[in-house]
Amino acid sequence: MLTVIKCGGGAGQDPVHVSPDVAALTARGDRVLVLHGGSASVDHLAGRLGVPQRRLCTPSGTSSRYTDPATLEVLLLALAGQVKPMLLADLHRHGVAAIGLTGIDVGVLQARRRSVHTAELDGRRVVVRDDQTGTLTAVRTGPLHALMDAGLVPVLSPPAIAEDGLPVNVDADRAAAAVAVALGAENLIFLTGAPGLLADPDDETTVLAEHRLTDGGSRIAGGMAVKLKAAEVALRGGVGQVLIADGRVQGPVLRALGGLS
Amino acid sequence: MLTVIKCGGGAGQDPVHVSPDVAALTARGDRVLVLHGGSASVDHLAGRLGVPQRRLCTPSGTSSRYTDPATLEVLLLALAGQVKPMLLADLHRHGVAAIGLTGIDVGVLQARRRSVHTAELDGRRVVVRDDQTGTLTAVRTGPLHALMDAGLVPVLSPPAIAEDGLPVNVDADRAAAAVAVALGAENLIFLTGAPGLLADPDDETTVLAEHRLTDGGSRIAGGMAVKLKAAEVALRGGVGQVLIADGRVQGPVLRALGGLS
Amino acid sequence: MAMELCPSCRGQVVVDGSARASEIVECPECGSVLELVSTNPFALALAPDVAEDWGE
Amino acid sequence: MAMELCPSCRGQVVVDGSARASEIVECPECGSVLELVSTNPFALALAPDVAEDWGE
Ligand SMILES: [Zn+2]
Ligand SMILES: [Zn+2]
Repeated sequence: MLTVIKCGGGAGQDPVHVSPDVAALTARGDRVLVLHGGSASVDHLAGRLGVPQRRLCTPSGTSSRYTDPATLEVLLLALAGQVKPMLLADLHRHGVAAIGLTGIDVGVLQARRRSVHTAELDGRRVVVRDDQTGTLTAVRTGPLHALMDAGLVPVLSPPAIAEDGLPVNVDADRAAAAVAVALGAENLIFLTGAPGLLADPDDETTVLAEHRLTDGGSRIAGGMAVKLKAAEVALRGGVGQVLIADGRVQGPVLRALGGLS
Repeated sequence: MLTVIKCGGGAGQDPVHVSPDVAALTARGDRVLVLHGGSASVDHLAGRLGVPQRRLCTPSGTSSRYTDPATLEVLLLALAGQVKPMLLADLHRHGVAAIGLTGIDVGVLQARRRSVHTAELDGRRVVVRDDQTGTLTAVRTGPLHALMDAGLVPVLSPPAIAEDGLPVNVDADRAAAAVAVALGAENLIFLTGAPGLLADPDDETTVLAEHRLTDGGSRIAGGMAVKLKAAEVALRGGVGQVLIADGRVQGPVLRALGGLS
Repeated sequence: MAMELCPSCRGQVVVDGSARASEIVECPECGSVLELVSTNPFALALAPDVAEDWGE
Repeated sequence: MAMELCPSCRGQVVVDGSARASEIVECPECGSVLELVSTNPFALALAPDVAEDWGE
């Protein structure tokens, strides 16, 4: 039984809540891989370093972090040098043998570098040449299996590595889905800063009991739309179940899985 | 054949020079573990973040980085989020399957947290209560062997993890020696920013052909004295040979080893 | 505000004075998609033929 | 500059006005090693019994 847990990223969401659950799952012999983001840490560190954070928008309304070279540097600092060590130390305190990786380690997350494109930046349509972003093309499963065979819990995060051998940012939700598919995971759990999938993102009482991937004209947008897309990719790729769950509670993983059963 | 390479740290020394050598050694079936520091990156990032860097001195003249909590945060950012990813990406470009760790990962470097002590800080004798520093007490070799068994090159650095489960800074040279001893390495190579062991640290023409560990009253001080102490520990611990070599040249490791033989 | 020549049709293109390098402007005469490759002095070039969307 | 009482012998201890918290001062009368635990107001306490050296 392999469970991929996507956590971290949203403000107000403490990624270390996952440690007791990871300890419980591994204690019963399950395999676990944690994939984390850390947008709030990136934003905070960017502020301290005076690196402005901007978003690239498309006419269709989606937006993504404008990962210029200075932002990529901050992203690596925050994810690999701050979020991940905190998570690893917490897992260690809970007795979990965890090992941290970004997509650069052993080239685990391989991406195609995004080519020159146009987008809306600060309300103006511009040619973007220096966006250090990519689309995942492959997950190297061999090293991940080897780590798990050795009883270790991989703690993975962006960036990925591009065909030119340089790091590029990739979406962490999509990466979680790609990793879950590549490893043939039974469970993929997205821990979010919301109680579940909301019909109205501003109203936490509107949790949807059911959402069909084929539902057209959905009001669901932003980060949750990306999670839904990633969930769809994972399900179509053979992942047993995908759960989108509240990451702000104690024991969020076991709760989503319905207990240790 | 296992070779532990200690690199990085000194300004003017590019740690990525090691990649072709690591590739050559692993291509012939050798095992390699890289242990890196990164003082220059720590200092530079501390400057950008406005975190003052100070040194603690003892009456005997040794000094160490005053790792207050803000500095420990910078140290993690710089080593895990900057030096290590650059090194890993460069190794990847050279075809080396490298995986990065700090001592926090799998609790690989275990340390005893330094207790309250007195030292000289900014010329004044003070009680130091918040120094996030430790002394290595154990190296967990199991995970390191497992990684190397899987064909991976571990790229390790401080910090270590203390008995309270929180990170503490440790000296990278001493850590390299401890790791080499624990793993039973044949070779331990310290790459430095000097052509070798100098009788006069300010004169690069004074390379010593021989230095006896029992030599008393040595003029050798500072970082090189720590390296010599670490070398002694390694040799007494059974490491086949310890080489202190110029890390600023092309192919520094193979050069120190006298070629691939 | 500046008047520049379209590199394609030599028609007049108005460039907003606050425009920044890499900004896209369209030629009102021939419809060419142009990039403001420099703001000092103002210089227009045909924009690279690139996708607008993330391609997902 | 401030005159403080030694917490051990009640003798007079001179504390430099530029001294900072956690600084070590010695009582000239009884030789006790004291720590300036506060600078506003100045307050002395017996220093913890700690090692000076790195213990290597
Ligand atoms: Zn035109
Ligand atoms: Zn006294």
